[in-house]
Amino acid sequence: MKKLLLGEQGLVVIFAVAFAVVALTVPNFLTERNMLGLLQSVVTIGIVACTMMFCLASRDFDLSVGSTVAFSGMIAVMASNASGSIVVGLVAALLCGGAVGFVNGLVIARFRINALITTLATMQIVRGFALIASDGRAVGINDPGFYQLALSKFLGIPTPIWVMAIFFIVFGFVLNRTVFGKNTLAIGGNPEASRLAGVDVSSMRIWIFALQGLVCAVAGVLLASRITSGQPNAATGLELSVISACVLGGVSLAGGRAAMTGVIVGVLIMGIAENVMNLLNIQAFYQYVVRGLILLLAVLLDNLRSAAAGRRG
Amino acid sequence: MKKLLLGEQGLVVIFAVAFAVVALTVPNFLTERNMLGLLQSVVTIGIVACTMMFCLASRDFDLSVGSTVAFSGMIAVMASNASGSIVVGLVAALLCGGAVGFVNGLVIARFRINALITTLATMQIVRGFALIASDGRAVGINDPGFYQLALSKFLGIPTPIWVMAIFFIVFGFVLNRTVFGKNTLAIGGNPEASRLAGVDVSSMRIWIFALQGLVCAVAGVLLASRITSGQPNAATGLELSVISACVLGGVSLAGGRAAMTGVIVGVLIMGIAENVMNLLNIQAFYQYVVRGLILLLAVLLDNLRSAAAGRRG
Amino acid sequence: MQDFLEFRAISKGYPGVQALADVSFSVKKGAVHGLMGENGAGKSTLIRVLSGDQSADTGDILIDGKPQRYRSVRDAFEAGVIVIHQELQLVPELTVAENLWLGRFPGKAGVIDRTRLTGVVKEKLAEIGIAIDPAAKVASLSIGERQMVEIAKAVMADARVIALDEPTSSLSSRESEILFALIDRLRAQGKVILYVSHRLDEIFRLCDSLTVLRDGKLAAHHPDISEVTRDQIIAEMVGREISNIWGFRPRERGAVRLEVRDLAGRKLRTPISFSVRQGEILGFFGLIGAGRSEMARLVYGADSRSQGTVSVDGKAVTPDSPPQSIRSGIVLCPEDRKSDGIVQGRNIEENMAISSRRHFSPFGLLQPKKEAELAERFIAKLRVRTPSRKQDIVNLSGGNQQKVILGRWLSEQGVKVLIIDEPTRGIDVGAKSEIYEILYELAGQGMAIVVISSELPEVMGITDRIMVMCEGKVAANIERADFDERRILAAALPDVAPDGANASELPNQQVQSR
Amino acid sequence: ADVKIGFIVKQPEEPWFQDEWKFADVAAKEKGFTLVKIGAEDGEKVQSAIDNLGAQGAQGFIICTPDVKLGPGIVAKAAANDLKLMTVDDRLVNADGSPIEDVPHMGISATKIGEAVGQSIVDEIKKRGWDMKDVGAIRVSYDQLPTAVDRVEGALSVLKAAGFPEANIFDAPQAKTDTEAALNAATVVLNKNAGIKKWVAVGLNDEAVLGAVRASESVGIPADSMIGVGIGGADSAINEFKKPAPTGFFGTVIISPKRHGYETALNMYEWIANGKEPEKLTLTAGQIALRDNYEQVRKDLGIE
Ligand SMILES: Nc1ncnc2c1ncn2[C@@H]1O[C@H](COP(=O)(O)OP(=O)(O)OP(=O)(O)O)[C@@H](O)[C@H]1O
Ligand SMILES: Nc1ncnc2c1ncn2[C@@H]1O[C@H](COP(=O)(O)OP(=O)(O)OP(=O)(O)O)[C@@H](O)[C@H]1O
Ligand SMILES: O[C@@H]1[C@@H](O)[C@@H](O)CO[C@H]1O
Ligand SMILES: [Mg+2]
Ligand SMILES: [Mg+2]
Repeated sequence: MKKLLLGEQGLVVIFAVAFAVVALTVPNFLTERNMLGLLQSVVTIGIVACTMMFCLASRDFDLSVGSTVAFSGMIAVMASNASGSIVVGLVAALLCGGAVGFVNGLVIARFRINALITTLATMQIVRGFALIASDGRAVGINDPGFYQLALSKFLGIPTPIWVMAIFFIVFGFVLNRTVFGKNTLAIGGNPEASRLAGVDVSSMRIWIFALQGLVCAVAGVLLASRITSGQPNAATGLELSVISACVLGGVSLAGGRAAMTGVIVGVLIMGIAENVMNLLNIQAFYQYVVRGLILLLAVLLDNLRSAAAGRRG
Repeated sequence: MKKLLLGEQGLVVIFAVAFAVVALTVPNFLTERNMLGLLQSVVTIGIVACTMMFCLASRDFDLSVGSTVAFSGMIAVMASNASGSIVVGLVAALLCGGAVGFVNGLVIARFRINALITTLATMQIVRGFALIASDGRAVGINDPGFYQLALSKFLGIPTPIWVMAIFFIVFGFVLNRTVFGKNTLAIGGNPEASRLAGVDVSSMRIWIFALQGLVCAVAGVLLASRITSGQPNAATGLELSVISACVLGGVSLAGGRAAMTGVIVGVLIMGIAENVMNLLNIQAFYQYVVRGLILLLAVLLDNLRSAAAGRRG
Repeated sequence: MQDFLEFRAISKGYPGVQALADVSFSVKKGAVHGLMGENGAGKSTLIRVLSGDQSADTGDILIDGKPQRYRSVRDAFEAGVIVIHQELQLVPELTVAENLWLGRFPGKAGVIDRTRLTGVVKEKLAEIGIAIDPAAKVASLSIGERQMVEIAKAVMADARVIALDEPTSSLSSRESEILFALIDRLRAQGKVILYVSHRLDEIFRLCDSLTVLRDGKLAAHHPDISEVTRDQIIAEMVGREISNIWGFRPRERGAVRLEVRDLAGRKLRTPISFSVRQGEILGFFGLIGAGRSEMARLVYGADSRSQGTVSVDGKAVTPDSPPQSIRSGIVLCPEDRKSDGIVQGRNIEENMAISSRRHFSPFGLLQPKKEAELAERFIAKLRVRTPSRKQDIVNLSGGNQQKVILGRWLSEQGVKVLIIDEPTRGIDVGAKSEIYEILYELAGQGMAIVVISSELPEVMGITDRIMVMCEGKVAANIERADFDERRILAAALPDVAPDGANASELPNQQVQSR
Repeated sequence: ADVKIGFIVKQPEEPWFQDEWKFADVAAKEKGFTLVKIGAEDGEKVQSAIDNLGAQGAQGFIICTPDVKLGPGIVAKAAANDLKLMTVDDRLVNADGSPIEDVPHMGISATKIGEAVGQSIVDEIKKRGWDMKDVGAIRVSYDQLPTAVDRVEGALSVLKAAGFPEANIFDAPQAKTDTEAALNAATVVLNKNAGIKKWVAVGLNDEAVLGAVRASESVGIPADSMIGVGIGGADSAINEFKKPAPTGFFGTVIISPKRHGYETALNMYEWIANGKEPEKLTLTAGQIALRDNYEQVRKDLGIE
């Protein structure tokens, strides 16, 4: 028991216990409908967290994800409206998202500009683009086929949830089993040592950001499909939610430490907190307080656990 | 000339040049009225940036400043309404602000919880408190004497600007000329080495956060006085503006590097950018783009400069 | 044999410092070439240029007669050059195996072949006699073990030219022997090895030829080391004769100053007790992982105690925290300068004054003049090589950083107990004798001094008494009169082999793994 | 069975929505149903809020959507969860921008409210005998919020129709929707046009107009040379009227959260419990309140 709690997977165990408690005490929580609703509500955070994990693990930071999600969602809708083809819309969105990420990476890695400032800048620039492109108004989707991206189901589970699950698996694999993943962790753990070992740190960083942009585009397309329009104001504040989910899941902001299971748990904690507060009809202003306390409690528990396990902070 | 540009004060020189260019090309910019308006518009950011500089310099992070500003502004108004005494209101605000900061520091230093998560949590909790205390409504000020805090002038310059100037001087002095300042920088440079060198790292961190809370309270009181009411939604997003101003001013997010002149310049750049965009009547959506580009340009210039000077990134 | 590696007129300058000026020499194939010089003479800079990490301002490097044009570490690696840097370059969050493969992971299509990843490393480590688990995270290893992992990199890489920058500075004699055996084997394979060290014994034990640098210039080149003497090399390095490095002087020992009773903590389970008298220099010797550094950190309050007391002049030191220890008169000069010593991004003056400034800063206000005086005094006294006291400490050479950290503690006032962990790690011969001189002087004033060292000659040369630690316990307590190399080494070894085998006969005995 | 009704709003921190919720609660007490209040600031949150309501067994919900273009998605989600749907304040539209007429709606036209603001400014200008040529108008704008654009443009259209010179209208874009941002933006406009001595101000809500009024005070424009008319009528506006001396905050268009909150909740209950379908469209009007009549107006609208 003690071993379980204090081991590598301790966060997962704590989470499982908390989940069981919630399931038993909160009415309507553990129903198929609610579970599917909950999972759908974390799709955007979950998908973007996959690459944010890489970003943080390599000691970087990306504040532009929310804007990129909104922008690429807009582009998907506008391009498919204009061309009459959903595929064209998707490709356009991926290109735009990837381009934003690539530019972020380029500026950060080549001109060595602080990632926080760079992505704070692109966050505004890209949001500006989204607003300019749409004149500040949501753009409706002409082809109802677009909605199917989010509405279609496979084995009774909506496509976006499948996409998120696949992303979790793929990026979990990439982190642990590939050169790319190990290099990411190495860069975050000791950039100097990685450079001296011949890791091409700057192209790694560019790749990570470009990937982040691409993944944001996927999230943006699914979001647009789910909300049946491209919205220039969508996903504001997403960056902080995603970063919190990652940090909750044990990703170190000082780089070098990350695990997919942790991130999944972090994402779920955030989603469950929102879900349960609404199920319990907690008043809006108190929700702020509760949300804050849950965040604190989650990291506090995890810290106690790792302190007990004798790891270093 | 080259020496000037590349020296320690290079950022200041670049800024002076940019300022001169703006003053010559933008009509109405260099008028006394506009200058005073500009300075007043950066009072909140400027004051809070003083202590955020310490926070970042010691490798910490504070996202709760916006909420604390709003909360302590609310408290100032509510307490002075309730007691009929402005002084009681001020003291209450300072106590509350200081308390928020102290709790942040305590949790971060003693329980060793990540600063980002902790302050993200308190940011929400404190915003919740502000909303709960006021039931989400703006609270009017009963005693018009309260307005005088912001409206009164000395030598033709409004009090808030004086307060900001005094804070700049005091915190600049504290950073460079006191043991407190040096210890802050040392902690940022290498926390473990500083601890072993006898610096009481955890009480330093608590102090820094408590000070940050106090300073936020000052900013909150001035803001409430300026807008003649306590508003629970005031100062949202302040944290990012303040952190950007600091980073623009050369404060390193990796800790250990900070300078008051830099921060002042950073704050002014942010203020001037907004001011000039409005003077030039740039459309709202384009303002996003321009704001982002200015941020990028400013750090890029500074980076080129320090690269040329052969310093390490 | 022909010259295989050649430096031609290499120059390299940093702002305010000419680190290398017109350095030319060459090394033959299958030779171990020593590189010596005072701290800051330019040794590491030369090696960094060789590694492709830094480029020379002017000059060429030739390997096998071909001028090298590499612009990055990768290029250098492809040209067959591998460098083990002076400061550890490991990623703590990755495993030993991952660190050894970093930059060239085995596998197909970007997917790591995990069998090879650990398999090959296990083989190679066994081959060179290092018993470290390839799957262990580097963060869980001690410094010494980490150093061994660094060295294993050289073997993994199968390079033509191998440069080692002070590889033994945190190794004890036994691990050093493992390394020497390894170097002998590499020499036999015809590699070119560049070897930087401040330890003359090692230079004579290993090297075929030698270059001495001084102030960035070539001071001497000896194609055949058998033609030079120790004293000659020292003179070439330091510019003066040093007859007896240790210069030991006996002193009066007074009342008990430091009293440690039943002290234990998380990493040092067995309680430990000892005391040090006024004017006494007590040495702690042991193998890597013997627990000496843990003991020192517990005494200083850097780690929290689970039991036991520490008292100075009969007064208990509580609570156990570094500030409290300093107030009570105990100071610790830590062993790992990079993580526990230097404050990166701050200049020499600030690094020196960090602790002692509280004595001369009324109401917390700094006195820049006094700080400057203090810095200048110790820069001169310890002969720190730097263009100015305002130089960022990360720009100093390793040995000079160590001197600054020493200066930090030597400038502290009211010190009654000085604990120094590996005081002369990476420090040149000239400065070493100065440091010993300072220690004698402080002891003479009544200070109790604890010296932890992995260099047996040093502990024997300068201490009044030696406590030997082995596997977290005190194994022997020997007075100066009874100092005996074999006896000390025997006590340090975990399981004593029959008929008192000494370390040099046990080069391949496995290091205790954890 | 127990009736459970959701009430989703786009900005739970805004007093307006607090009030809507408060009045909906009154209906809930009267009729004995459960009211679930959820804040949903963007399209994604709306989706999960509806799922959440479905999961907890609600039979219907009322929504003020963050964006009217979310219409088809909301309708589909409601159908998927088998929930009855009504909208309040803002009316849902299709992809092509036409209102979704099937969904019962109670609301206010943003343009209409704006026009009420414009009318009261025009009246006051005339009353004070100002020459429109000498008057400047501050347009405190937050253009990424479509409702904000509609309101402000509504007000300005009345001004222009009354002969207000277009060249005298100055844009003051707020970076955020709070008073400080409006204050900073308006200050620039005033300083840039230091020659103009008389001003009027419009904005998306009371906070925006208040910012402009504070700006006029800080540059020394007397209260009787400023006519600011806000929208909302919540406490920030009432506080202005309570100040001992009149300020440049001339009036505010009060819109009543009472009908919106109480009646929509009641209608939804009737629909669920008794199958009585609500009106497809009910439009309410705003009412201008000034310093000397605000108490009466509030009483008339059933607030207090
Ligand atoms: N990045 C840098 N910036 C400025 N000066 C530097 C830098 N790196 C090294 N130096 C200076 O170059 C000189 C040579 O340093 P180097 O590290 O090569 O010495 P070293 O011979 O290896 O000394 P040690 O024995 O102490 O390791 C020193 O004076 C050092 O201060
Ligand atoms: N990073 C670490 N994590 C966990 N345990 C450690 C770590 N470093 C050392 N230890 C444990 O502490 C004990 C003492 O190690 P330490 O390195 O302090 O010994 P030492 O005698 O000072 O040798 P060294 O010359 O390496 O400093 C070791 O037996 C080891 O098990
Ligand atoms: O957004 C507005 C809200 O602020 C309130 O005024 C009611 O109508 C909505 O459209
Ligand atoms: Mg060196
Ligand atoms: Mg040690």
